[in-house]
Amino acid sequence: MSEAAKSPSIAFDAMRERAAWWLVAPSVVLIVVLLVIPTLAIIGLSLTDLDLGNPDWNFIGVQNYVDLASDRTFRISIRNTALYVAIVTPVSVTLGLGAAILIEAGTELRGFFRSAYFLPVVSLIVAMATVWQYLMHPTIGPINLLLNLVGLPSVNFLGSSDVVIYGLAIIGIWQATGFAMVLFLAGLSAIDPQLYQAAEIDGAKSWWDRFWLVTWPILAPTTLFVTTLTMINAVKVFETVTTLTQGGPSKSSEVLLWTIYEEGFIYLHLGSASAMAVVFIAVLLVLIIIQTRTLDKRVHYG
Amino acid sequence: MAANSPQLTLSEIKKGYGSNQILKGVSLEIAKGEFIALVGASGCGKSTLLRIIAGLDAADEGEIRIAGRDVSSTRAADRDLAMVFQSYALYPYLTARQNMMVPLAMRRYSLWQRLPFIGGLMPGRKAIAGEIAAKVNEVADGLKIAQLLDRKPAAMSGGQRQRVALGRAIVREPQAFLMDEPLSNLDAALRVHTRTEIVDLHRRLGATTIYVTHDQEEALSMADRVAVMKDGRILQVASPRTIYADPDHIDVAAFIGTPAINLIEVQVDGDGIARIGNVPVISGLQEWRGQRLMIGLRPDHAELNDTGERVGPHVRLPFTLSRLEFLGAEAIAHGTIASGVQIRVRTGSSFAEVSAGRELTLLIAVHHLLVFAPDGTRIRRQFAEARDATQGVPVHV
Amino acid sequence: MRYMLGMITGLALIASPALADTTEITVHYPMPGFFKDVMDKIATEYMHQHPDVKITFASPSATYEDGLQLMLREAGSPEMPDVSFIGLNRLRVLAERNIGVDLKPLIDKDSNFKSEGFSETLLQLARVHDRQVGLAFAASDPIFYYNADLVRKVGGDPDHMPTTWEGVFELAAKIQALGDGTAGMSYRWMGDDWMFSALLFGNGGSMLTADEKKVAFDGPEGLAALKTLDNMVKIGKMPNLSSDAMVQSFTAGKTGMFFWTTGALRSIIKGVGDKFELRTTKIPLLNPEKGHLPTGGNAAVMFTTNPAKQQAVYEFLKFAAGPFGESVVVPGTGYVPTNENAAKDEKYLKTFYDQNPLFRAGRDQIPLMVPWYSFPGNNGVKVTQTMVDDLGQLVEQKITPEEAQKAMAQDVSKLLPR
Amino acid sequence: MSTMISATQDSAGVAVVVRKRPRAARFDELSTTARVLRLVVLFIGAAILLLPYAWMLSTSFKAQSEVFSSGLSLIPQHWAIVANYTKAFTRVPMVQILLNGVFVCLAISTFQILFALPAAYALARLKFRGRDLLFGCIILGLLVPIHAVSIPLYAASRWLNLLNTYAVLIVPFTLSVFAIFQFRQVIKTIPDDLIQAARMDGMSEMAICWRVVLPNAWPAATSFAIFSVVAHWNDVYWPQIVISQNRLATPPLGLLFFRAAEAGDDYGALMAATVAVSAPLVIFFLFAQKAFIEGVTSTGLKG
Repeated sequence: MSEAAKSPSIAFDAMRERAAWWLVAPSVVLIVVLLVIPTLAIIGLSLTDLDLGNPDWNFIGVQNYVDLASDRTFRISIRNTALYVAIVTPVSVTLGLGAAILIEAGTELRGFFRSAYFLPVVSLIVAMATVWQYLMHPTIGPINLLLNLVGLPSVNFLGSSDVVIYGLAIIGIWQATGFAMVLFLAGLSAIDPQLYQAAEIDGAKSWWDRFWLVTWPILAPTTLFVTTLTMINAVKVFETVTTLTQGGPSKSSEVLLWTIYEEGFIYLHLGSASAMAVVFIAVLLVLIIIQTRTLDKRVHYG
Repeated sequence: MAANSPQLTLSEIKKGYGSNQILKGVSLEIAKGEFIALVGASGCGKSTLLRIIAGLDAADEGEIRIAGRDVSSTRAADRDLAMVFQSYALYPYLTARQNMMVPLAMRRYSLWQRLPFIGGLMPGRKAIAGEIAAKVNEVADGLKIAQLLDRKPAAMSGGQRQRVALGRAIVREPQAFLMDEPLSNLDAALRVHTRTEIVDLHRRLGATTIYVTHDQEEALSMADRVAVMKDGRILQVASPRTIYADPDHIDVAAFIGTPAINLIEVQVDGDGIARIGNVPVISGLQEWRGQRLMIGLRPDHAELNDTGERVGPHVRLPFTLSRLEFLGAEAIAHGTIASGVQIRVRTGSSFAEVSAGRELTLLIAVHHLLVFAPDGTRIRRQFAEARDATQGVPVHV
Repeated sequence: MRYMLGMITGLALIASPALADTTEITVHYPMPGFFKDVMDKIATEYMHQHPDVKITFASPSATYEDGLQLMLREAGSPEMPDVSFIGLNRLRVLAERNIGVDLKPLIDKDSNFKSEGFSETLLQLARVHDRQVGLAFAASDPIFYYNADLVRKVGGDPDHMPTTWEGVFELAAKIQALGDGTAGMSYRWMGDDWMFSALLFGNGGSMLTADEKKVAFDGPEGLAALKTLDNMVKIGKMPNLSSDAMVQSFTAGKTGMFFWTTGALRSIIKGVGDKFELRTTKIPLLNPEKGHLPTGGNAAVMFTTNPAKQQAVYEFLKFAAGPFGESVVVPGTGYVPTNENAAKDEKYLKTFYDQNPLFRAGRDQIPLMVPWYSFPGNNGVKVTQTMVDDLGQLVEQKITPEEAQKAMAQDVSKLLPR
Repeated sequence: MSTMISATQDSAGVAVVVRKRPRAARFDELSTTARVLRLVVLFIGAAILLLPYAWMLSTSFKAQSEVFSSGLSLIPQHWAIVANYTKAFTRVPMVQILLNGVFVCLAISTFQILFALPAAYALARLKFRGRDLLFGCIILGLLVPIHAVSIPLYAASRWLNLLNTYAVLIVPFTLSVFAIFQFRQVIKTIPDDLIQAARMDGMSEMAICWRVVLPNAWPAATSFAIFSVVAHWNDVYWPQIVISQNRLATPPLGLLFFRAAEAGDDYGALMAATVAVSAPLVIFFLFAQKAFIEGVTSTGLKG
C-alpha cells in the first residue's frame, strides 16, 4: 500500500500482480500438492524398502537403483517400451497424416471418414482390448482365419513371446492413428489455400511436388506436436497390457507402466516401484528434451 | 499497341456455381505489354475472371488464348503466368530467396533433382542452382530487396513481403502478370507509394499485366486501360480518361470518380425537353417523351456562383447550400437544387465562409452533362444534337 | 463429501436404517465367475437364519492375486472388509504381515466345533505355523477334462482315457493331426505355480527343502516334471495359448484334452453347452505311488477387529465352510467339499455325486491332496511369477528343460529371504 | 461433365456443336480415378478400423455357445440380444457405472477448466514475480504422468480416508497442466484491445477472465474438454488402484468387474456390456465432432 503512494504506475503494477496471484493461486496450490510433493515423495520413497501392508521399513539409500541396474525384468521392460514406441509412433503418425490428407483431398463422405477414423480414440480401450483378444486368437480368431484363407500361417499375436509386442503395437496403432489424424486435420485446415494456388502457378504440378513444397513444411510444427504427443501416449501404454497379457508370456510384454504397477501393487514393493517411477520420469524428460532440442529449431518459423 | 496480335484474348467466358452466374460472357483483348486494370465492386466477378485466366478456376464456357495459344484446357502450371496474391501467399517457412527460387526450381530442376532430402545430390543440380541464384539476385537488386533475401516472411513488413511476392513473379519472366489486389493489405501512405513503383516496374519490364482492384483510384492512376465490371460483365474497357469523362453506362459513371457523380432523375416532357424541377435543361429528347432519364453531373463539372449572370451555353439552377465540406485546397458543397435534389459540387476553398442556407446559382456546362436511358446505357448521339438545340431554350434565372 | 457428491448424481446410497441390534458385516471374495451365485445363496440363507446380521458384499476381485492385493492395500483402512476369501497359497503372506485375525482362540472356546464336521485335515489347509489364518471354504485339485467326440474321432475310447502322460501325448498328437486348428491338448501352466506343482508333486517332488532355505525342485523329480511340460509341446503338440484362449478353444470344441482345476467345471459345462460331449477323469501322475496333488481353493479369513462383529463373522465363517455352504459351493462350481458332514449327509452332497458323474473326478482325487506350497518372505508373490516366466520360455521351446530347471532354481533362490 | 455433351443432337438429327470447351483440369479437384482411389483406400482403412466394432456388436447379439464356434460369420444364428443386454444391465449396476463415468468426467473437465483458465490468462497476459518459475513447473508437469506419482498419491488418499470415494477419482486430476499450456497459447492470440477495453469498462481481472477470455477461448475449451473426457472415461490405472466397489466404478473398471464377476467366458454378455460403456462416448463424439475439430484448430496448431 505504501507503493501506491509512490507513483500511479507502480500502484497499477502492484494491483495487477495481486490480481495475477489470485488467478494462479488455485493452480499453484494444486501443482504443489499434486505434482511437486508427490514427485519429491516418490524420490524419497525410492530410497526405502517399504512394502505394502508391511509396517517395517528402512532407509536403504540408492540400493533400489543399484538393484534396478541388474534387474532383468526392468531391462526387458525398457527395451519393450522403446520397441513399442518405435513402432507405434512413426506408423500411426504416418497413417494419421495419410488419412488426414486423403480425407481432405476430396469432398465425398468427409464427415463419415473423420468419425470412423477417430472412433478408436474415443472407445474404451479396456473394452476394445477384449475384442482384439478374440480377433487375434491363435486358432479361432478372425484375423488368423483370414490369414489362413490367403494361405498364410497363423500368428499367435498375444501368446508368443516373439510377436506379442507387435500384437500390442497393432492395437496401439489402431488407437493412435485417429488421434494423429484429427490433429493433422486441424493442421491442414489451417493451411492458407492460396499457398497451394501459388504453388500451382509456380509450377508445382504433381501432388507430390505440392506436398513437399507446401503441405509438409507447413505441417512441420503440427507433426512435431503430434509425434511428441503420440510418443508420450505410447510410452504410457498400460491398458492393453493389463487386460490382455499382464506382461507375459515370459515378460515379453513387460512395459514400463505395467512393470511399475506390478512391482508396486502386485509384488507390493513400493520402494523399488518408486525407483522405477523415478527412472520412468527421467526417461520421459530425456525424450522430450532431445526431441525439442533437435526438432524445435528446424520447424518454427513464426 | 493494336499493331501487335493480342497477348491475351478472352472470348465469351462464362462461369457459374449452381444457379448463381458469376461471369456472364466476358470478352477482352489485351495487347502485349499492356497494363490493364479490372475494377468493380466486390462480387462483380473480377477475381473469378482473374482466377480463370490464371487457370486456378475453370470456365464453364469460352476461350482463353495466351500469345495466340489456346490455353482453355491447359492447367495453371502450364500457362506460363505469374500471380501476385492479395495475401502474397509467400511460403512462410522459406526465406525470401527461397521463395523467389521456387518457380524457377519447379520448372528447371528435373523430378529427381527435386526429391526431398536427396534431390541436392542429383547430378546437374549444382549448375542449375547457380543460374537460379544469379537470376534471383538480379531481380532482388532491381526491387531493392537484396538485404531481405535471407529473412523469412514473418520477419518482414507488409511492404517488404509485397515486394518479395512481386520478385517471385518477376523472376520467371512469364507471359503475363496477374495481380489480385496486391496493395489492399498495405496502409494508405505505402499504398500510394507502391502504386508508383509498380507502374515504374511495368514500364521497365514492359510485361503484360492484369491488375484486379476494387479501388478505382488505383485503376485510374496505374492502368493503360481500365475494364469496369459489374454483375459478371465488362461494362466498358477504355483509357482512364475516357472511362471518367465519357462512360458508356450509368454504372461506370456511378462507380468511377470521387466524390461520386451526381445522378439526377429527370422527366422528359411532350416536347422532348428534360427539366430539373421546372428548369428545362436539355431538349431534343423526343425519342424519350414521357420517360424518366438520369442525368449525370460530375461535381467538378459545375460551377457555383453567388454573383449572378454568366454568358455562354450554361444551364443555371438555383442552389441552396446545406453544408460545406472543407478539404484544404478545395471544398465540396452539398446542397439542393430546385426540385429538392441533393447535389455535390467541387468548388474553390474561397467558398469557405459562405454560410449554410445561402441561395446560390449553379452553372452547368451542358456539354458535360451525361444522359442515361432507363436501361442505364448512355444516350450519346441524341444528346450531342440536343446540345445545339438548347441554344434556343429560355433560361430561367 | 462422499454423500454430497452421491446426492448430486442422484444416486445416493439407500442408507439402511441402522437398527441398534443389527450387526452388519462386509464380505469380499475373489473369482466371482465361480463364486457369485454361491455367495449370494449362502448369504441369503445365513441372514435368514440370523436375522440380526446383515451381510453386504464388497466388489469381488477377479483373481486370488487381485483379492490378496486388495486386502494388503486396504489393511488397516476403513475400507477393509470384515471377511475375505483368500487363496490357500497366500494365507502365509497375510500371516507374515500379521493381517487378519487368528481363529485359534475362537475355535478353542467353541465346544461343538469338531462335531460340525471340521476335521483336523481341514484346519491344516488354512494354518500357517501355529496360526489358524482362516477356515478352508473351497478346495480344488487339477483334473482332466476331455472332448469325448474328438477322442472317438481318432479311435480313442472315452471310457478308458490314458492314465500316463505318455498316453495323453500320443492321443493328443492324433487329435492334433485332425487339422483345422484343432489342438490335442492344453495344460494351464501359467497364471501361477499351481499346475506346475501338480506335475512336481505328482512326481513326489517338493518346492523347497524342509527348512525353506533352498529350492528342492532342482533334483530329478523337478526335471521330470519340466520334461513332461516340454513333451506336451514336443509330442502332444500343445499350442501356446493364453489361459483365456485355452478355455475358449476347449469350450469351442477345438481342443481334445484340457487340464485345469475342478473348480472351473460348472463354468466349462456352461461354455460347452451341447456342442460336444464333455467328460472328466483323474489327472495322470508321474509317480503313481508317491505322487500328490496341490490343493487349490480358498479359505475364509476374518479381518474385523471389532469384538462385537467378530462373533457374527465367526458364525458366518462356520456357516460358509459348514455343510450348507459346501452343499452350495460344490455343485455351483465343481470344488470338492472340505467339510466331512457335507459329504456324508443325505441332505447335502451324498446323492449329488451319484447324479453328476462329471464332478466325481475331483472328489476321487481327494486322498492325493496336499497343501499348495506358499513361499516365505516379502517376495512370496513375486517368486511364483518368476517361475511362470521361466516355464513360459520352456513352453515356447526357447530353452531346454535342463536350462529351465537351472534358471528357475537360480531365480527362486534369489528371491528367498536372505 | 460439360465436355461429355459438347455435341448434342437437335430435333432434326443434325449434330449441333455447342460452343463449349473442354475444361482445364483443376489442380485441387481430383480426377475420377483419383476420386475412386481415395474412396477405396479410405474405405479399406475404415473397414480395418471398424472391424472390432462390427465384431463387438455382432457378438453382443450372439448366444454364448455360438461365440466360440469358429467361423467368420457376423450374423448370429440364434439371437440373444435380450439375454445379453439384460445381463449386462442387471448383473452389475450398469446405469450407475455409466452415471459415475459421466459425473466424474464432467467434474474433472469442469474443474480443469475452472482452474486452468485463470492461470493461463495470468501467465499469458499479466506480469508477476515467479511467472517464469511457474511456467517452468507447468512444462515439467506436462512430463510427469499421474501414473508415475500414483504411489504417493495412493498413500495420501489412503491416509486421508479417501479410497472408494468420488473425490479420489476427481481431485488428482483437477489440475491439468496441459490445459494451462493450451489455453495460454490461445489467450495469447486474443487481441490486446479487447482486454484493454474490458479494463476501461472497469472489469476486474477475474471478470475479464470469465467474461472476455472464456468466450474467446471457448472452442479451445470445448476441444480440450473432449480430450479430457476421453482420457478420463478411459482411464483404468488410477481407478483400479483406488476403487474397489462396484458402486463407484468408472466404466472401464465396471467393465473389468463385469468381466471378472459376471461374464467369465460369456462373451455375448461381455460384449453387450462393452457396447454399453463405449456407446456414450462414441455418441458424444459423433455429436461434438465438428465443434471438436474446430476447437483443435483454434488451439495453436496452426503453422
